[in-house]
Amino acid sequence: MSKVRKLEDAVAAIPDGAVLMIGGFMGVGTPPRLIDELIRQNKRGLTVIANDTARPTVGIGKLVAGRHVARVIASHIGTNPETQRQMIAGETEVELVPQGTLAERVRAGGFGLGGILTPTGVGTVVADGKRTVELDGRTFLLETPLKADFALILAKRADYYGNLEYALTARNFNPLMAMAAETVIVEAEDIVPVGMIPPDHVVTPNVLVDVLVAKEARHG
Amino acid sequence: MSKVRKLEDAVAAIPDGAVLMIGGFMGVGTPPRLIDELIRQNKRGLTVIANDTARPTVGIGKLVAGRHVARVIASHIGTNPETQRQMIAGETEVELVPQGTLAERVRAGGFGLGGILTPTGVGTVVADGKRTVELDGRTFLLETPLKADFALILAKRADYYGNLEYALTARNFNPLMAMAAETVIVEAEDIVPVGMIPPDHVVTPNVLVDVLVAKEARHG
Amino acid sequence: MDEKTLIAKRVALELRDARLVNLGIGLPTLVARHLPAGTNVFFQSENGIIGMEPVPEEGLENADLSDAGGSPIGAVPGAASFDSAVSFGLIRGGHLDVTVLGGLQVDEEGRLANWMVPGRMVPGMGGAMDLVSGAKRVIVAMQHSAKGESKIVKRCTLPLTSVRRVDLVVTDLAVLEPTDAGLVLKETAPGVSVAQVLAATGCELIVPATVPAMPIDA
Amino acid sequence: MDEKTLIAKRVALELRDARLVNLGIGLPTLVARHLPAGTNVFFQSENGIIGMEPVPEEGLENADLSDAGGSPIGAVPGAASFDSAVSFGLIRGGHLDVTVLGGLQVDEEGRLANWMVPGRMVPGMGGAMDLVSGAKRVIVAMQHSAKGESKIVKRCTLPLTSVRRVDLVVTDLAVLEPTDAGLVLKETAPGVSVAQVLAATGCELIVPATVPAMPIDA
Repeated sequence: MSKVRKLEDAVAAIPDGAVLMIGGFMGVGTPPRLIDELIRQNKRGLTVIANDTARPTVGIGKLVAGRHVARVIASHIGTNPETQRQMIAGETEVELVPQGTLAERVRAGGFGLGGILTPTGVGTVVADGKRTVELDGRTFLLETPLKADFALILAKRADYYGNLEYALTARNFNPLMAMAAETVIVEAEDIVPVGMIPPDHVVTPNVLVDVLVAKEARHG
Repeated sequence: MSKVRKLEDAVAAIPDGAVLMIGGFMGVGTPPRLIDELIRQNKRGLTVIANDTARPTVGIGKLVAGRHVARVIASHIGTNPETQRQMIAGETEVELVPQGTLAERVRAGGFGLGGILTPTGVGTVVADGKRTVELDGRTFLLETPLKADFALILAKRADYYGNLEYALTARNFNPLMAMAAETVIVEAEDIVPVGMIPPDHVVTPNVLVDVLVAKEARHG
Repeated sequence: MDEKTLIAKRVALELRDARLVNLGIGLPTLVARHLPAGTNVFFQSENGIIGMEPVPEEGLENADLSDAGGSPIGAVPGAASFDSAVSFGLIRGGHLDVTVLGGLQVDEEGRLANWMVPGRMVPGMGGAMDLVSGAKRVIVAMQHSAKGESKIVKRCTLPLTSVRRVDLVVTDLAVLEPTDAGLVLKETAPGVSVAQVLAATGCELIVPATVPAMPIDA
Repeated sequence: MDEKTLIAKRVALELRDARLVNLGIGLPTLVARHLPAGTNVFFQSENGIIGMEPVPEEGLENADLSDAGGSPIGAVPGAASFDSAVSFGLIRGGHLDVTVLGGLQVDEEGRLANWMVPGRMVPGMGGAMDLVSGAKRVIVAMQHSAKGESKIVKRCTLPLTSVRRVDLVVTDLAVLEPTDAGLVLKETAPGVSVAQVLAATGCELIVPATVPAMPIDA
């Protein structure tokens, strides 16, 4: 019944070419062991949906630098020259999405919406090829849901059932992505007995979580 | 600087005919003192956006029974025969909205979305007069945002700045409505010093809250 | 065993592999009392909690903990509470394995009407439209007939809850499965004949060569 | 005082009545150091917190507490953290009183380009498009010119961040207010003449009869 798996087994279930949502914002809130294990198992051709690609030596940046990624959907790649280089060279496909729109598209995928209407991006290059909708004299872009095969999530605490708590700005996209993927793999700093996280403090309910991996004790 | 006001003054700011969002689900999570004070000050012609109208002697049901309400937007009036009677008699206008759609419409109002697409209600009477959008061979209803002049919110704890925590199923629509109204009036069971609610436990951030009213000690 | 208990027991067998289940007010609520041993589901209440259970004893009611009808409930260890958007995100986003709902009519195409009788009963749809449109599996639990009229009809005369075809209909007489070809008679209630089911049904049924009885001990 | 400090001090005066403010990475971040006495704002970091402040002293960095650039921050008592959808709900839903952003170009119509130089710099828009589209008040804080070319132009040649007109532009030479009629010269920097501003500007400015100097002590 336990959802706790060995790191190796949890990541082995992810095939080459899989679509991954990965939590984090400039590496903060990105599950480090899961990233390192994707690299160790040398996954190829991944699609990564994430806020950014951090730096070449940090978080998702390592996946890009190691050429594990074929496609990125993100709001920002400015801190990772390697992502920019691969994009300009045509080696990696990059779709840039405004951050708030990215959050809503991931949420729409998890919440069963067919899409959302937003003023963000109207009249800019972001609108290219997208449908617009006029409502009460205003123009909105129709933005469509994003879903993934796997979500890789970093939690501060998990209980054995998989109820999750996050810490401060390491929360960011994690709870949204935990709703929007077929299989949800969580790396948790602490795994505690059921009942230790009060219902009101649970941010991601256990039924969404498929696999728990413990984060090793941190050095220092 | 404090947002704490006397009950009477907090409610006096609400004019006849105002559009109110009121938290709660069958009365649980509805601010009791604010409701009673609306009645005492005999507000008239209110529009109420809420999940339901509870029972004639409970929560929002009291507003309906006392003829303070001209219009209701809700998902359910089945437990309040007086709302049904007023609706059938044409005395009160009632718009029935599927519960999940109601939650998303309130959220869209607070989150600046122009609308959302949902399969809920397609091919039913809920679709009458609404725009539909075809995407990838599926049909969705375009549902539009809801906003209000005032939100009446019940919180379990507030700090002096107005950071809010909710309790169990009394949370329901409250945090969504706190985003979607011009003025947010909160009735809190406990009002505590700043710093007593940790950032990760704040559900409604203080900048959304305009007025705090203390809930009196409960009998028993 | 009364008819409602029979229906509840039969529906309970469908929850064996479910993780998250929502039970409608009324008859569906009975299902929780009849789960087979080893079933390990969480019950959602759409007002905002996963892990609801009955109040364990009188006096333990809590004013902040209720079901979708406003009645006091308890919560299992490991429960989680959340706002209405998340609650319906779970339902609409395909995270709910099974919803069990009452019905007024189900038609030949497997479409449900359960929220309104024009001019007579206007309760509002509550969460029913979201549940039927969004749950992975929709089970209707209802009496086969009401006031001498079959609730299984050729075409719903009452307003639909959703155009989505439900997955299973469990009544006091039979288990019916809607398919592209029509309603298939999967099981009969203990002691009820196929002929009795057909006589009590307002539309054609597809009757396989053998129709087993519900696997319920009477 | 250097040019960046001047700009930051002038922008800070605009925050007197604000409750929630978002400062972009780079020059705008400086604004927080120059708030006038009595200003009582909360700073949002769009990665998910209201109430950010600088790390109070070295050694107090926390791995779970960072700004939108990934650098460590502190948090004031009464801070609140939340997910990215809520963070941008605050921005897009009109709850953010002021956003201060850097700029590459602002044109005569008050439209901002600040996220991309095609073929050369492709950082992505991050939160900039949401901030400009959603904040109640948008202030651009930037140098008036770069590499000898004015950043105030007749029409943006770089991709727009939003078609929404910004509310105020503060540079090292001037304060400009976009209006229906065009850019109005509201103030000049201390020691800078109107003629100097006009000469350094790539489009027409509307010049009122009197143009005060920025109310900043040099």
